[in-house]
Amino acid sequence: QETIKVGILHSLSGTMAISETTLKDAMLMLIAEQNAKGGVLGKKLEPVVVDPASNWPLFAEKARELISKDKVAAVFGCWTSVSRKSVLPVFKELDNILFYPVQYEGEESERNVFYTGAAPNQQAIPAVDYLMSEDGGGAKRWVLEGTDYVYPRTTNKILEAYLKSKGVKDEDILINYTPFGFSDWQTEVSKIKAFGSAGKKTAVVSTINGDANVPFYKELGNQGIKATDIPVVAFSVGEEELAGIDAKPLVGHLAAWNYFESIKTPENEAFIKKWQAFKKNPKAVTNDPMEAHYIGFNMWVKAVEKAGTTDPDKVIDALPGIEQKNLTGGTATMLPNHHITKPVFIGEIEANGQFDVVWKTDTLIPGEAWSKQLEGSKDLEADWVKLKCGNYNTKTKTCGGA
Amino acid sequence: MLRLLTLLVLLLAAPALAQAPDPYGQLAGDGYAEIEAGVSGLAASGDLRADAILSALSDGRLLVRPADRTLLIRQGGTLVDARTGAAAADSPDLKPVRANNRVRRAIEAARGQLDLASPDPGKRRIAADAVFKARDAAALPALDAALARETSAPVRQALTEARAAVLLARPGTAETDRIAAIPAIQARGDGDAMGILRGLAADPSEAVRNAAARGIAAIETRLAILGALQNVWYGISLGSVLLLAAIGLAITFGVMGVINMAHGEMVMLGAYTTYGVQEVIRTQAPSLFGWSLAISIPCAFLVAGLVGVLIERFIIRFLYGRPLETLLATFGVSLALQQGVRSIFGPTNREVGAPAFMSGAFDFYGLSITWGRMWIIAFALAVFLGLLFVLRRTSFGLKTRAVTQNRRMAAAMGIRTPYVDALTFGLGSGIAGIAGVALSQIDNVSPNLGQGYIIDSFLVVVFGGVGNLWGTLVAALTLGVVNKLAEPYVGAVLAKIGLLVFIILFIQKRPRGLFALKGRAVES
Amino acid sequence: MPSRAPLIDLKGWIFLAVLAAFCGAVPVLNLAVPEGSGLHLPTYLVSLFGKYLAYALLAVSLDLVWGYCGILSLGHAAFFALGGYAMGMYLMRQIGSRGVYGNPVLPDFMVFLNYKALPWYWYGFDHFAFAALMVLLVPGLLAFVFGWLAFRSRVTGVYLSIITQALTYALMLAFFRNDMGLGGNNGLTDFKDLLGFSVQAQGFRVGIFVATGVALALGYLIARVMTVSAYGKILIAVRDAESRTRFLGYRPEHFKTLAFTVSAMMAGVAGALYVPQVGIINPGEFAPTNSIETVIWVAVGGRGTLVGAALGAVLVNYAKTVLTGVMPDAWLFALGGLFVVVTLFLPRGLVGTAIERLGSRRAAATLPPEPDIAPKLAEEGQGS
Amino acid sequence: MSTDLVERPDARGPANRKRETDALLYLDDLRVTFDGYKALRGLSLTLARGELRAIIGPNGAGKTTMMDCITGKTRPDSGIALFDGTHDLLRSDEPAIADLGIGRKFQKPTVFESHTVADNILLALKGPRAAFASLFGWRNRVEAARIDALLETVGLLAHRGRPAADLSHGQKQWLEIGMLLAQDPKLLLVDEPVAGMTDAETAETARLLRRIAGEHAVLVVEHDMHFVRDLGCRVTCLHEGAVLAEGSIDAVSADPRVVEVYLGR
Amino acid sequence: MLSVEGIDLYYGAAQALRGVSLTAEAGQVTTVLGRNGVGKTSLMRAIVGQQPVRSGVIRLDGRPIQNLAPYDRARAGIAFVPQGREIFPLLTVKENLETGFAPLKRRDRHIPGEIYDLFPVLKDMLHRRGGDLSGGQQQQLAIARALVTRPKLLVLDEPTEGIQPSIIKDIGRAITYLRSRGEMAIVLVEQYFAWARDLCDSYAVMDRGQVVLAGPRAGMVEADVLRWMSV
Ligand SMILES: Nc1ncnc2c1ncn2[C@@H]1O[C@H](COP(=O)(O)OP(=O)(O)OP(=O)(O)O)[C@@H](O)[C@H]1O
Ligand SMILES: Nc1ncnc2c1ncn2[C@@H]1O[C@H](COP(=O)(O)OP(=O)(O)OP(=O)(O)O)[C@@H](O)[C@H]1O
Ligand SMILES: [Mg+2]
Ligand SMILES: [Mg+2]
Repeated sequence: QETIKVGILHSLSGTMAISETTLKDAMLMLIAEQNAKGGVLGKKLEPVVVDPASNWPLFAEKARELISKDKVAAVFGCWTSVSRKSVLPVFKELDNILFYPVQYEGEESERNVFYTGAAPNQQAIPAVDYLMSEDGGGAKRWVLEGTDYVYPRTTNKILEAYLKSKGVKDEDILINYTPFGFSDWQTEVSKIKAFGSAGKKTAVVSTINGDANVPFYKELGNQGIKATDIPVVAFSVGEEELAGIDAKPLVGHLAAWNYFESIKTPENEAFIKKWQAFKKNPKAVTNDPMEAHYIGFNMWVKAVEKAGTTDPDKVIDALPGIEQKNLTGGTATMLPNHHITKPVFIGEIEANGQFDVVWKTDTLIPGEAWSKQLEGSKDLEADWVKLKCGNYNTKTKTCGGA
Repeated sequence: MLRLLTLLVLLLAAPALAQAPDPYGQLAGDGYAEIEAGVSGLAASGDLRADAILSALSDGRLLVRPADRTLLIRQGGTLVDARTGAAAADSPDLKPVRANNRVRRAIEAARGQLDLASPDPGKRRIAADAVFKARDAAALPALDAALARETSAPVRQALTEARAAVLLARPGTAETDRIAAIPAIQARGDGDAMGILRGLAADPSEAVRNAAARGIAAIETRLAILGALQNVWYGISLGSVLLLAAIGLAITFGVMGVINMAHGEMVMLGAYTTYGVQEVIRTQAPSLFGWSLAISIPCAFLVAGLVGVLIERFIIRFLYGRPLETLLATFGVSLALQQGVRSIFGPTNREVGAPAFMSGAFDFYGLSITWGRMWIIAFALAVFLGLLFVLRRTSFGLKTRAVTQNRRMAAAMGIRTPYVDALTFGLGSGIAGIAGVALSQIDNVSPNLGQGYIIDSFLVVVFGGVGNLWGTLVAALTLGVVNKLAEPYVGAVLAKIGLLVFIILFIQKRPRGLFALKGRAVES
Repeated sequence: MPSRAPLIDLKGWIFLAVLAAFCGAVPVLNLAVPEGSGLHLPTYLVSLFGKYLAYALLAVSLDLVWGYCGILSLGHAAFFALGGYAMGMYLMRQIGSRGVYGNPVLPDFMVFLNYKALPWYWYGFDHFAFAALMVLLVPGLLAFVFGWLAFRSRVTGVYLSIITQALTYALMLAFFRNDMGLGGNNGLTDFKDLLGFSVQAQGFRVGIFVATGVALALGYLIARVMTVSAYGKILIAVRDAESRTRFLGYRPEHFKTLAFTVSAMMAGVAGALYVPQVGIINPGEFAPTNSIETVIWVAVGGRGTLVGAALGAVLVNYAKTVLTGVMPDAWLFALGGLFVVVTLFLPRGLVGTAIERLGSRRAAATLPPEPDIAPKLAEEGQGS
Repeated sequence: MSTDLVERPDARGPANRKRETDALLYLDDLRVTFDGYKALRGLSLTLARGELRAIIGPNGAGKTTMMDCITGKTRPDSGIALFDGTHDLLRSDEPAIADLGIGRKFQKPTVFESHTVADNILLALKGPRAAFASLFGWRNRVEAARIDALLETVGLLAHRGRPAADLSHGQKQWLEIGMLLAQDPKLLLVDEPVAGMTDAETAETARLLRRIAGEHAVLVVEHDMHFVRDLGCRVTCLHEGAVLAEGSIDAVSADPRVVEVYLGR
Repeated sequence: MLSVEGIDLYYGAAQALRGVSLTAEAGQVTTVLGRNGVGKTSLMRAIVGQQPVRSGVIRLDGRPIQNLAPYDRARAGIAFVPQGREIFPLLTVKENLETGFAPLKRRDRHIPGEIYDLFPVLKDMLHRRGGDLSGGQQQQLAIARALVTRPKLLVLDEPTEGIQPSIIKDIGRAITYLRSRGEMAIVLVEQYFAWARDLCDSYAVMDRGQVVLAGPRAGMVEADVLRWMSV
């Protein structure tokens, strides 16, 4: 019997395997589940897994292979921005679909890509709002600590502009970047400590990536920076990352996500149960990018059914407007700019490695492809339904690029 | 007796707050603001149960019955009514009273006030610090009372500082009092003190402003000196990590000449062994957790050493005399080991806990020294000296050196070369494994752990001069200190780049490393 | 008579013939054979093969210095990446106002990081000729300066290897910095066209594939010229007993620097051809492991044979392509195992061992008995 | 021989006095210390053009160290070493010294192992040494004939195509001598040429060196007293880094101090 | 004590020894003579186990040892002074000597004083690195190192190479002394004909990988031997 092939493009080896392997498994679970429900359009789905090995050119090569050789109907994959950038031309050229499940810096909207992770306005800004509020501790002084790459740079640019618009002075903002995989945080943490002892309430916004987080938090714990003194809010630390750290010294530090495993809804509980059964591990944790894949995959299924075909062109047109219930309540909608609406949660780390949601948005926030805070992009708009353009300049009334 | 005094003090303070709303009701409320108010209210109310309730709250054992908003405390298996202390029945709809940072901060401040009267001087000191941080004017009477009876000098000083801080923060303190408070703050001499004094820049009184400015100047010099010392310390600590990571390589590569790309994986195996040991301890004998690292050290040595011996017996031994090919083969081994660990333990980080003696920090004349780092430094030096002893003073060391310098001749002298080779490689690998135990305390325990150290390890060994253990030691410490001294000025990335360039240039000056052996013996 | 070895020996002829056949067949199978036919070669394979050939050129360049000169460079990825960046900068400039922000001068990443003007080092890269010159010049100059310093100071063996590694590592860290103005971690992507041809077009892909094949053949020939001439003999003498050559009046540093520089330029060209075919250049290309992998290709194919280096590069990468697709969870076992097996059973690599088996002892004897990277502890001090 | 050192004031001032000597090789008061061990303690020696000189002396007397100083391998702490009148050897590096016309055979034979025997000679042949030139130039037939002639002299003609790595110890000694001859230097430094040779070969080597001398200056270090006698030249005996005795072989070997420290009873 | 019976030895495809036989008795010196490249060193390597033989038998006290590893042969009592000295360059002189302890029992692990009597320089240089010594000093160290193991069979490959005349005489006396104790068999490869002749009890002359002349010294005809040794 004929099957519909679905590509899974996540690193299973190399530095990114630590984050991406879970997403591969999540996809396998979702596909198996869909098949149990009878597949799509009466056909079974067949996952095609490849390993781009955390190597960016290899991502492009594997994407090409998935599309050209395996003839997949859509691809779920990538984690880092650079891997997405690397495969972008391939998806454009071969006209296929990529579902990208990770929070990122924004500033992009492509016809062939659907961004199911958070844009900066769905994660960073609400988090800062919270920390400034009375409940969050009324932070007046800010450390923006990040890994030196595009996501933190952009996020911090946006945040810096945002903070200044809220009246925070230059000398109350400290921006610091460290390289990938940085492991000796002594100096940086002591700098934060010194910065935070200037009398005003200080908070740290961390866009530290991947492996560097564990030593960072260990050092925070060792130097005795408690959340009650200087809270740290992170955008890339989820349940999965915490599983590798002794969370006790970190209680009260925060993370902003669109999903937390600890959120109690029937959908979420069912999802967690299925996941733990699938992994055959009662301790397996779920996280935000997994939910993004859950949403993206279900949206894709619905769009295929709506279009009546897996032809990427038709599916791309069918996707905007598709709705899918979030695991945490509310309904995500695919927007014309290929981003989705999301709730934002702020969670505090608990001793058991889970997050206690201390704040959430009242409504779902629509993802913005182009940041309103940045000079170059505030006039841009993405709309693939009416304007058929990812970077329409509202001033010049033209669609940029080729 | 003390308790009674506290009560008295608190009762004296209480009338001012007589009109305050019922803290119990607030604690059972919804918003964090309300809960916070409840905490402060409870502390100020002088309620004898406050301590128990606050600790229940911070441990998540304080529950609320939604029906009548009664607070209950879970104590072991039983429930008691928080207000009355009477036993209460369990019911499924009980919800914990939630705490966030705001509430926790209030709890800390509140307990600070309460603990000022604690019989334990350590607790009193912590309490004084909490008050210092919170600067809550409400604590002033309690502070004064505590000061009046305090006998321990350090606690006294902490109390004085806290009092000064509260006075300076409180609006309406008299100018003379403000000026009098400044020296106490200045004497504290740290960043917090600086922050407080800076806050006085807008003070209406010129005298206060001047006194504060003098205080700031004094603290600044002190902090500058301390900062430099602190950086040196960080450098030594980074150096000790580099040393640990490199020292096994100093044997397999430095002494044996095997370009051991799998060295990092041996470190990783050591870290995973630590994880394994801790898992077993957690499930089988939790009381031994404090010993988990001590137990892990021999285990990691054996595991990594055994793997090393196997690698030597099955691969390396065919490659003596073809050192370059060891690069190829060990690279292959390294890939396979990484994937092996990934397949067995999964790709994600594993949690390795820190026993109590490894966590926290202490203050050493103003330097903040973390226990974990200090033990790692001590450990690195111990490993280094041990290895030095083995290689220089034992007959095994002599045989090792003979075999690696001229395998064929060593055999002709009756030295069992295969045996020595395997043990030497095993020793180097085992030491790498031991390093893994230490590194598990500061870094990710993931399949990629080793990759992060391999380049630095080679750099250290080469910079120090291949085959020279002392060189490895000096190189590791030099690189660590230089790196950490540069980091505050140019940032982590440029510091590292600068260091690499420095090494490249340095090697031009000394083409055989820091401690190059000289003379005919080493020329080729 | 110490006769000069032929410029192209038997294995060279075989190599060139296979390469020519390959470069001839691929375009035909891709362009002329209709898509439905079983013989049709999909375009993605053309680019893939092109990538292998670029790697092969890199491997040949490394073999020139390692196999014939004993310089185990663990930094060749740096030259490769620099060549790639030079090409990438040209490609970025070609995008012009077609970027998402529509800025005619600044590449996208500069726009959204608030660059006001193009940094000076980007000047000139809108001209292909300039960029092509830089592809040769930047790696060449770096290699020249680095080599001159190191070889003159008599840095050898493992010390040299490790500082080349430090070099590429430092460059990697530098290029990862966003402040470098080269795109940071994301590198340079989203290329549109090269010399007016769209980089996505099938014709272009075939064209650049053939160009890479030609470059490989040329690179091979240059390396041959260098190794069969008197220069090559001296190079080998330097490799075997550097200090001895000094007492004969040779200046090893000159010989080594020349080889190192030429090799770096070749690596730069390989990088420049690689970038348009894979569509991205990012600091990850500087990663020390990339250099080590290159060494491994050479070792697998057979060090000191040139042909072997090219073959090793293609084979290992082909294996990687296949294995990452077929056994994504276990391919590292297979690849790691392959490396171990090759070292244990084919000590001179595929080509080296084949030559040995075929009894041509002399050709194989160009390999030194003791490679010179490891610390020479075992050697007797009384020499020289 | 007139070997005195003449010092002429230089235009640049007294500090830069120009030194000149008629001797081909002029060593004065060379001192070398290794980690505190004094290997040379004021060694002085002069060698006239075309002279053949034998150096003897106990093991560790500093004979090899002296050659190291002459060829630029070891930098003495102090002293003077002039070659061919004015060239200051202490300021030149090894290739420059080789270029001046000083060739050397090492005590432990070092040849290019992966080159053939013939190529080893080829690389040693006198000729341009520049890197670029060698890319394009190639040796001609005349040189091929010369290589064969040299191999004939050292008895390795039959082995010409073998890799040098395959030679036995003694054969490598001969190959080194061949390379030294190929260099055609003005001064040959020969460190223990007959170690490991049979008596017949030893005699043959002595003849060879005598033939070469006259046109070239030769400095031979050797412990084989029969060989030294065969050379029939002036003999210098070193001891503890300085000259102990110098003169004819008979005179030197009769010197009681030489007998005491070197020849033994 | 030692008997080598018809061994063949190859380097790759090239044959270096063809059916070589040799015997050595305790208390006697057997000398092996021959021109350069005839296979003397190869024969010694075969005896000590550094190069495998393809066929033939080597016996020590009647026990075949050709399949033993070199270190086991050393433990069985063979000591080797190789051509080219092969000192451990980075070990001090003392440590170089101590490497000879490996085959000894714990109580025997000391350096016999007579070694210093034989080579007084070594005593002065105990803490210098072996590789820093002069060529001749290294040669002395190599002999001393072999004697530390108190061997039954001492194999000397051109031990006088590069050594000053007085010490050659000393070595000659030492060999005579060792022989006179009657416990040790000595195999000596030498080019210095007169010296070897005076020391030996029996001799063998090699040419092109074969033994062409052999016998007790009594039957040695100098002219015959020298003919094989000239070019
Ligand atoms: N790098 C060094 N470090 C320490 N001592 C050294 C070094 N090089 C040489 N020596 C010592 O210097 C002395 C002179 O050595 P040299 O090799 O010149 O002697 P030689 O006269 O050539 O002896 P031989 O006849 O044995 O070759 C020796 O005692 C040797 O041990
Ligand atoms: N490692 C080797 N590989 C190949 N051939 C070798 C090797 N060693 C020696 N030979 C060859 O084997 C033959 C015998 O060499 P061997 O070293 O035994 O000679 P030898 O009698 O000791 O000579 P010498 O007096 O010069 O030391 C020679 O022809 C030599 O070329
Ligand atoms: Mg000497
Ligand atoms: Mg020999």
